[in-house]
Amino acid sequence: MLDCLTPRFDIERFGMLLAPSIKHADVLLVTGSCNRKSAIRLKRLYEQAPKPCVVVAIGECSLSRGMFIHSYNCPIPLDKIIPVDAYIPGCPPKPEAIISGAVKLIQKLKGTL
Amino acid sequence: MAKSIIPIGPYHPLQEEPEFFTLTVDGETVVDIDVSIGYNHRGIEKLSEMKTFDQSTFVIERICGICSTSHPFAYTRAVEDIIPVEVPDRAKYIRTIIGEGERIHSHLLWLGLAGHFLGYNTVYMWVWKLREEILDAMEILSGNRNNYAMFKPGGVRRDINSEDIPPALRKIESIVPTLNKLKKAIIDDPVLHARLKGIGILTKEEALDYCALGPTSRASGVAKDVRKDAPYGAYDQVQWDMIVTENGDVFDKVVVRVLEMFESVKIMKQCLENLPPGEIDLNIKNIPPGEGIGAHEAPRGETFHYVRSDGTNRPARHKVRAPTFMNLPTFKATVIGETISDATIILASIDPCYCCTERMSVMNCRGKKIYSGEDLVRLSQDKTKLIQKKMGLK
Amino acid sequence: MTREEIVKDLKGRFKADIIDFFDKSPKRVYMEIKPESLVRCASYIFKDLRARFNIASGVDTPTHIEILYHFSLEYINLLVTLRIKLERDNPAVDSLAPVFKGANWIEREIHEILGVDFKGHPDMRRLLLPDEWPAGVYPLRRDYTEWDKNAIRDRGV
Amino acid sequence: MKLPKIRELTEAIKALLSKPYTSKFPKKPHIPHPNFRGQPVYNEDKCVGCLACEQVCPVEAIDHRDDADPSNPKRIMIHYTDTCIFCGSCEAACIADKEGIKLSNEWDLAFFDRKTAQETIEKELQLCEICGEPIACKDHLKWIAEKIGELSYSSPTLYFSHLKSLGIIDDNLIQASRDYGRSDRVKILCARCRRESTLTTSSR
Repeated sequence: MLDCLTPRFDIERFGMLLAPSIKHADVLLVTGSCNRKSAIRLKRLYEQAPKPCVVVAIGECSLSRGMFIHSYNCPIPLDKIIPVDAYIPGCPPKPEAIISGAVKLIQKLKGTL
Repeated sequence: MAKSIIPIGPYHPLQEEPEFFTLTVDGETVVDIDVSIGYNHRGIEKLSEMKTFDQSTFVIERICGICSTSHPFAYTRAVEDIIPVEVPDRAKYIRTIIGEGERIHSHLLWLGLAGHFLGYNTVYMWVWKLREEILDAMEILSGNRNNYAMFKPGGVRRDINSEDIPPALRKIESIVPTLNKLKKAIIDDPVLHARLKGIGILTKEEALDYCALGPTSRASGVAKDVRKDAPYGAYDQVQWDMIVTENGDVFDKVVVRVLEMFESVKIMKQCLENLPPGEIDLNIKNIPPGEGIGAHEAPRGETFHYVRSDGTNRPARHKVRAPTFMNLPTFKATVIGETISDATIILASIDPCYCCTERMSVMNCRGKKIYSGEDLVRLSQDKTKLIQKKMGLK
Repeated sequence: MTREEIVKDLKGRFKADIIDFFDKSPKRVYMEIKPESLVRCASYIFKDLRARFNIASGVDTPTHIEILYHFSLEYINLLVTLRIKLERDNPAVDSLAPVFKGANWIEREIHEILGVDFKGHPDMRRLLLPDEWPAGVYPLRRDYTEWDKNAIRDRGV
Repeated sequence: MKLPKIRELTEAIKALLSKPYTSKFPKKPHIPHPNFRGQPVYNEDKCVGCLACEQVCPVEAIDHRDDADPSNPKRIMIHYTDTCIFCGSCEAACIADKEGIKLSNEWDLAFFDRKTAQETIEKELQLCEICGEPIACKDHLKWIAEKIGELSYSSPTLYFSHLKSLGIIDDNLIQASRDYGRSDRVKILCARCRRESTLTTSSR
C-alpha cells in the first residue's frame, strides 16, 4: 500500500492523497486482520470518519482474515465490524492492483461501471 | 513540574506494527516511556499447531510484512534440526539469495522512512524508487514482490531457472551506483552528523544486558552475527564481512545498515553467479519426534524458532521470537533523557517494523495542548531545519 | 574456553541439580535441572560464560509444563538449553528478570499464554492479550476451548 | 562543504533531463513477469477432481460439494478468491502433472461482493451402483487405471470405469439390485459395498 506513494506508482497524480488523520479523509483503506484489541479502535475510527466514507479492504487478511481464520485473537471478519465497499485480494496485492481497484471503485460510485 | 503523559496512539496509515508508546514528559525531556503492544497479536504459535509442517511455513511467513523470508528460513532450519538432515547445496544458495534480497529491500525501506522522519523527503522518495528495482528482481526470482513462498522444510519450493538470472543480476547491479551516491550523501552530510550523533546511545553493557540483536547491537560494538558465528546456507562459501561500529548512537545504526546493504549485494552477486547444479528438495516424508532450534540473521536481528514434534505431521509446539521482541525494550535505555523531538528518530532507529513511532500524540495535562503524531514528526523536522540554519546552509 | 571445558565445568559445578544432560550435537546441549536451582544456573551461564539469553519457550505437554531457557554462546557456536519441568495445576518458578533485563518481556508473555507465574517479576502486566480476555483462560494450553461465543470461524461470508 | 552540493547538483540535473520514472500504468496496461504468481485457474478437462489441492491448501481456500442425485451426479470444486494467498502449493500438489490447477498471471481481481468471489468447475461423479454413494470422479478412476496399468484389473471398479471410458462395455446390464451373489462382484461399487459383496458367502 505504501508503495503507491513512491515515484513509480505515484497515486497523487490521480488526486489521491494520504491524509494524516481520519477526520479529513473520505476513503478508509484497511489492511491486515483485525484482532480483538484493534477491532475496538477500528470501530471508533470508522465512527470518526466523515459520513459518506468508503471503506476498501486490501489484502487477504482484511478480506476474510485469510490465514488467521482460526486464530483465537481474530474472532470476526472485517465486514462484520464495519461495512466494506471494495475488496482488493492479493497477498500482498500489487500496487497496480490497488490502483485498478480504486479505478473500478470510482467507476462504480459514478455508476458507469 | 507536573509530569504529562504522552500517549502515542496505535493507528496511522503508515504504520505496519501498531504499537502504543506512552512517554511521560517533564517539560522537554522524556522521563519515562512505556509501550503496550499486542495490536497485531494473531496467535501464530497456536495457529501453526493446527497446520501441518509444510503449511505452517505460510503462517510463519506472514508474521511481519517486510522480513517475510527470515522467519521461514529459521523455521525450516529448526525442522531440519529435528531430523538432523543437510539441505542440498543448490537449495542453500537459493535460500541465501532470497534472504539477502529481502535484507536489502528491508534496509532501503527503513532508510526511506528514517529520512522522512528527519524531514529529508527527497531521501524517502529516492530510496523507495531504488527499492522498486530490488522488488522487481525478487519478483523475477521468486514470483511475488514480498511474500516469496520459496521455503519448505527440507529445501526450496521453486527453482531459479538459468535464463532468469541475467535480468535479476542486471537489476541488482543497477542499484549499486545510486547506493554509493546515497552513502556519500548520508555519511558526510554535516546536518545529519549534528542531528544524529550523540543521541539515543545504547552502550555495549546495556546492549548485552538487554540481549539486543542485529544492527542495533552491532552499532554498539557487540560483534555478533549468526551468519558469521554459526555459518549456514551459503554464507561460508561466499566472502563478505560483518559491519561493527563503536559508539552505538542513531548515526551508527544508520551507517551499519547502509554498509550492510553493500555486503548483501556482494553476497547476492556471488551466489547468483556460481549457483551449483543439483536438485533443490529433500522431500522429507516423516519427521521423528524431537526438538529443533533454528536461527537466521534477519534484517533486524536474529529470528529464533523452537519446534517440537511428537511424531505426527503437525508441530506439537512452535515458539517464534522476532528480533524486535528483544530490541524494543532497549528504548528504556535510549529514549529516557532525550528531548521529545528526538524520541521519534530514536524509536525508529531500532527499526521496529519500520515506523511504529509514527503514532505519537502529546497531551500536556496543564495546557491541554494536543500534538498529534504528525506534529511530533514535524517537531523533529523543525529541529533539523534549526540545525541547518545554525550551520548557515539555508 | 573450548566446548569440552565448558561442558565439563557445567557438569561439575551443578552436579547436584542436573537431572539429565543430553549432548545432542556439537552445537546443541540440553540440560535438565531442578526448578529451584534455575536462578543460580542461569546467572552463572549469563554472567561468567558471557552467554546471550535467546528466549524462553514454554511447552504444555500432557503430563507437565516445561520451560526451556536457551542461551547461545557465540564465540564457540554452542547453544545451551536449560529445561525445567513444572506440574500442570499451578506452575511456579522464580523469575530471571532481576538477573538480566532481557527476560522481562518473555516471562510476561509466558505468564499470559501458559499460566506460569514467575515469583519476583518486577511488573507482571498483560503483554499481548486484550483486556477483555478472561483471567483464567490460557490459549496455549492443550485444553483451550473457544470461549468467545460470537466468533465466526467458517467463511463468515 | 561545497563538494556535496556540487554532487547533488549534478544528480538533480541528470534527474531533470531523464524521462519521468513514474509508470504510465492506467494508460499502458501492466504486464507482470511470467514468474508472477497470480490467480489459480482450474483447467476443466485436465483436472481429475481428486481433492489433493484441497488437502494441501494452507488457508482452506479450495472447497468441494458433492451433488449425488442419480440423474446428474457431479462434484463442484470451488476456489475462493477472497481467501487464497496465491502461494502455489495447490499447483505443486496437483496429481494431473500440475495441469489441473495452474497459477495464471492474473493480478487485477478487485470485486465488490464477497459472495460472488469464487470460481467453480463441475466434474462428473461416479456413484456406487448399489448404494448410490459417490466413489470418486470418473476422470479420477480413469487416471488411476491408466497410472497402475494392468494392476487395475485387480478391482472391478477400476477396470470397469477404464473400459467404460474406452467405450468397450456399455451400462451394466444386470439390474442394480443387491443380491450379494456373484453378480455383485462385477459392478462398480464403493468400498463398503465392495467389502460386503466379497465377504458374504451366502447368497440370500
